[in-house]
Amino acid sequence: MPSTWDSIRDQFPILAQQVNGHPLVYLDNAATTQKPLSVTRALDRFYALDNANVHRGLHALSMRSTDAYEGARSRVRAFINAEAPEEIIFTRGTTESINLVAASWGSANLRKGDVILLTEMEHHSNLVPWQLIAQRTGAIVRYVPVTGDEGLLDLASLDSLLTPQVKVLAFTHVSNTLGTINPAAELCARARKLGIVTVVDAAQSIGHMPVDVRAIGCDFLAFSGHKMASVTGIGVLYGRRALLDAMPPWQGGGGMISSVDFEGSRWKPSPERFEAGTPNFADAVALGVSCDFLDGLGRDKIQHHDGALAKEAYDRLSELPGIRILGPRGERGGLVSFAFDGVHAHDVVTFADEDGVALRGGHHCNQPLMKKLGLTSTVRASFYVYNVRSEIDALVASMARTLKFFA
Amino acid sequence: MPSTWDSIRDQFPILAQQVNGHPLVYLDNAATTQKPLSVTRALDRFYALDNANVHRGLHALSMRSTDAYEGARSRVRAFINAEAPEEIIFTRGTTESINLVAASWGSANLRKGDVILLTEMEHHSNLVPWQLIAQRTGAIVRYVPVTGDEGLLDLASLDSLLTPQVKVLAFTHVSNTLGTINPAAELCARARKLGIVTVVDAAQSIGHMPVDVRAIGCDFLAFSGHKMASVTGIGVLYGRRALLDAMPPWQGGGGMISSVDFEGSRWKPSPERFEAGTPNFADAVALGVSCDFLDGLGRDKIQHHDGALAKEAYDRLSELPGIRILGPRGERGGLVSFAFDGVHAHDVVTFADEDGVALRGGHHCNQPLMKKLGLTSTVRASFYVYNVRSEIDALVASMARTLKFFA
Amino acid sequence: MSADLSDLYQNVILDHNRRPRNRGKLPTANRSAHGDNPSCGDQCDVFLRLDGDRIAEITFDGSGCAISQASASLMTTQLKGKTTTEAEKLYKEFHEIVTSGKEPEEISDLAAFAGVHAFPARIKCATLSWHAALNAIKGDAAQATTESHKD
Amino acid sequence: MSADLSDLYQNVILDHNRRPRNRGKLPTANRSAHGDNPSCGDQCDVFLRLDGDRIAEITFDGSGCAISQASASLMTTQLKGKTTTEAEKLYKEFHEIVTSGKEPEEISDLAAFAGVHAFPARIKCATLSWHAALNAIKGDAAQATTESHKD
Ligand SMILES: Cc1ncc(COP(=O)(O)O)c(C=O)c1O
Ligand SMILES: Cc1ncc(COP(=O)(O)O)c(C=O)c1O
Repeated sequence: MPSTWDSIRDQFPILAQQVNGHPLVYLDNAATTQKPLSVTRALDRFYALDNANVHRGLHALSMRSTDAYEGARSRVRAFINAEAPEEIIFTRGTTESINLVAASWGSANLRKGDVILLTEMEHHSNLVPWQLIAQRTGAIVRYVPVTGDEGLLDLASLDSLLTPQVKVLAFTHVSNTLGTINPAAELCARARKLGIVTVVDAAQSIGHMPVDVRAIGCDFLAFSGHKMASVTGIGVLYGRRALLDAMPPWQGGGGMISSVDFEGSRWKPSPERFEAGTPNFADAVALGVSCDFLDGLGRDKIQHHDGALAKEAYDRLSELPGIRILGPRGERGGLVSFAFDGVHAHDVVTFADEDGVALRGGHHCNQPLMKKLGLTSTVRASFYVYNVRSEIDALVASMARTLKFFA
Repeated sequence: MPSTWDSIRDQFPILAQQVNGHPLVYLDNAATTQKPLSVTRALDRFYALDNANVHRGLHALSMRSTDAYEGARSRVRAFINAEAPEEIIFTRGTTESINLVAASWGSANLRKGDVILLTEMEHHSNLVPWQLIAQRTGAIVRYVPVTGDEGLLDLASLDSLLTPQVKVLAFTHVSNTLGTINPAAELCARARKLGIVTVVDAAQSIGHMPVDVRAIGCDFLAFSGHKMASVTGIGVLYGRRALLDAMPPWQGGGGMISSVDFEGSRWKPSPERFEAGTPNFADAVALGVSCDFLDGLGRDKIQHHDGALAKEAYDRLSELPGIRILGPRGERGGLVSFAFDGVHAHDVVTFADEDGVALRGGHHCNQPLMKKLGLTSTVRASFYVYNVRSEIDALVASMARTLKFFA
Repeated sequence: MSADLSDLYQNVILDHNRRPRNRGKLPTANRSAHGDNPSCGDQCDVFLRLDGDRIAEITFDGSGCAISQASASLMTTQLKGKTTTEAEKLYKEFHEIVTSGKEPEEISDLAAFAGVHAFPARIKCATLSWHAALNAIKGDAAQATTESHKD
Repeated sequence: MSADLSDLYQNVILDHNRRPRNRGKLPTANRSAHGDNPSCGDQCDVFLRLDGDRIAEITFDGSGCAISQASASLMTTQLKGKTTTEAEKLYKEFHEIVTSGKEPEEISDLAAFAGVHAFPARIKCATLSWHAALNAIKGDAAQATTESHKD
């Protein structure tokens, strides 16, 4: 089944179900996306034909598995335009990727008094790992401010924040709460001029827009398969090769060693150095198929599609009484998050579920940002390739009903 | 499709293929096992019906996903007879599980001069993580010796090795190279008397015999799904709750925090504390189904089946000229590994593949043991529930043909 | 609205949510405790004045969904004047109601929360303030969190 | 035996595997390097005596599969007496043979390794000793490992 915009919903059988007597309207894509048949079938086919442990194997199945796994690595390399497959490390997802950089690069490069610069809109997954390594090394975490509800980075503050103590700048490409698309290339260029290492959290951009690590000019980039039409349990850390080869291993185990003695061990270079143990090769193969699926649709077209839905949702939701919508009015990623005066997000989400509309309510792993904005939670509607305009009608109608109930 | 010994091979479609013109004889089960239809179908069904991100979700799909994920945790709890589901942490596999214990428990509990006691038969995955934390903390790694080719632990040496400096004893339940089944309960009892924490690497036992953490009496136990008729990318760390709740987090990110501020964070208790980011919930659900599959067959029956095949292979291979077989003559796990005089393991494996026989050749991530035994590699045949006696004929015939060719 | 949902949002609950009773700090409090529900961000402070073994006054403050706010409000009306032993007994009843959906034998406003059992994810919302109150009674400085117990 | 397999284990290779040439340490060596193939455990030491720009003597030692042993043995016979520039040129030819399977235009024993290309996992076995030899020539103390380059 080729990926095509025609009859795209047929490629996602999960969407053809009723929830509480209504057709499912799945608007929780920023949490996880659904998987097309081409991806789940590839996974099933892999287990039915080729499955064997990768590397070190000389029998037919093992060679096929290895080729499929390394083929997926090359596919991902092309997908993000990295220079070499050795720059692609398979992980469980964004969170593990960022923990890997923070722990490995951080332990080798951060000293007491060094500054880790994040932004106020970081997801806990691009925040807590840095707090942990800061604790271990004595480094300090600072934050680029966000300009209130409009949700933009305060770039004017960067000049004073980019002190010589800053060793690493880590920021999200697209905010999972605000929908802000950050100027990644500009941020990386400014950091690079000062010799600051850059880490981009691409969890919310990778499946929704073109992502080119060389155009962005970042040193590291992290993302999850499950948010880009792929399966759970697989993700990627991209790293520039020179940096990776200078980093100590993080996890130890089979496959990442060059030699082991009772007294100590030597490591293989990247990517093996960072892939201890049996990797999740089957899901990696599925990730490669997801790259095909997204490129088949065209990532520029996806960005246009998701962004247009978000914009329309923004405009129509604005008309509801007592609503406060976060994030930029202009260009935004494919999501809208908002809060109502006097009705809590969880009650809204529970009512929406009654109407078959799947939303997320809560702090979206953005507690510090929420506190800054004086909120404890918002409702979030997030869109993907299979969503259609009529689903915005369902969303708005459900919100109106809930407001009426609690009025 | 219920799991049953009748027509068991029908439950594994991958086995019904030809390799190089011969029926596939898959004897590489210690590297990874194949997956029954009940497991791959459950995975497919999950993606087709219930997939949504777990926790924090209040819509129907998210609640179903969460129930399925936490249901899998409870299923695993029962499978290994842990006391509470909170003692089951989902990881990528054995390697990640052991890295988690070594890094988290180790960083909080190991001091300069403390001793980490391993055995000479440990897989790199239960060796390198301990070398890494030893480096970081100044602890020392010592090894319980193995008694040569017979491959038993030298229990007599334990008395002198179990000094007051020993803080942790980590050992494999079943050796992936020797086939030795270690007396896990006895080792744990001796360690516990001295207040030594125990870590059991159950990678090679979990799918092949009954494993009961309370009967064994261990503090931690690690295993991989892909070696127990489940999918890749999912594994488990069992830990006693009192120990887990006293351990610092290892990875940081979404889902594991109780609250996050720009200044620092507080953690949830186990298991969430150790499951940062979106967990591999779909594969966890599949793991639960694999538990059903194995219990349907009966784990005592599996142990008997695999052990009998290994014993028969041992006896028949013994008759080949110039062969050296490792591991105990008596009771053993479901694998045999051996070396030939003058013919390298990789050539043997390549020739076997010609005959459709899938074997593994190499150091099996046991380099230090290999060096001790004066070997660089062995050939390993490992059995599972779907293997049959006629496959031993194919194995022995292939070995004989190879020996003749290189004679 | 489905039966389940109207069971969840009963009039008693909506009323307590709209007009919370005993909300705010308690200047005369001699005990207090904070509770949070990390997964959804709900927070609840409970303040009380223990007079010997008796809860003389009790208030709450915090933020959360209608279920958690109504539960906290209703709880304060139920606990005021009770002994600490009675409070613990009431909590057991309440817990039984929200987890099993079985209404208690005596007529009680607590019965309004029976609908919660059909929404397992919301049980934590309903019990958060109760955990904080029991901790305050015990003088337990450790903060209540709905994560360390499975309800 | 399949065509592929008999192509892999050609008589030249079997012969060098059974009776390796120039095996052992070289007491007069002024250069040496160690190579390993971490994935499969193959090891190879190459010893050589450079006389100006010319490889006057060369031996190898190590363990591994028939392909790696035969390749090392054959390599020593090919490199002996060659200049370092010629050695590099020969390696390029050899690399082309084992990765593409194309036999060279001139007749050469190296052609025996053309069958390797059908077994990509074995290419590293065939090239291990060559990497060690080139490192020894360069005086490169860093040890050759087949993991840092993809052949
Ligand atoms: C004894 C033993 N321990 C640990 C491992 C590592 O397991 P995994 O690669 O699934 O992490 C293996 C398997 O390779 C093994 O056999
Ligand atoms: C911006 C952002 N970063 C990181 C993450 C973490 O991704 P994962 O949970 O897949 O590791 C997410 C998703 O939850 C996200 O939205």
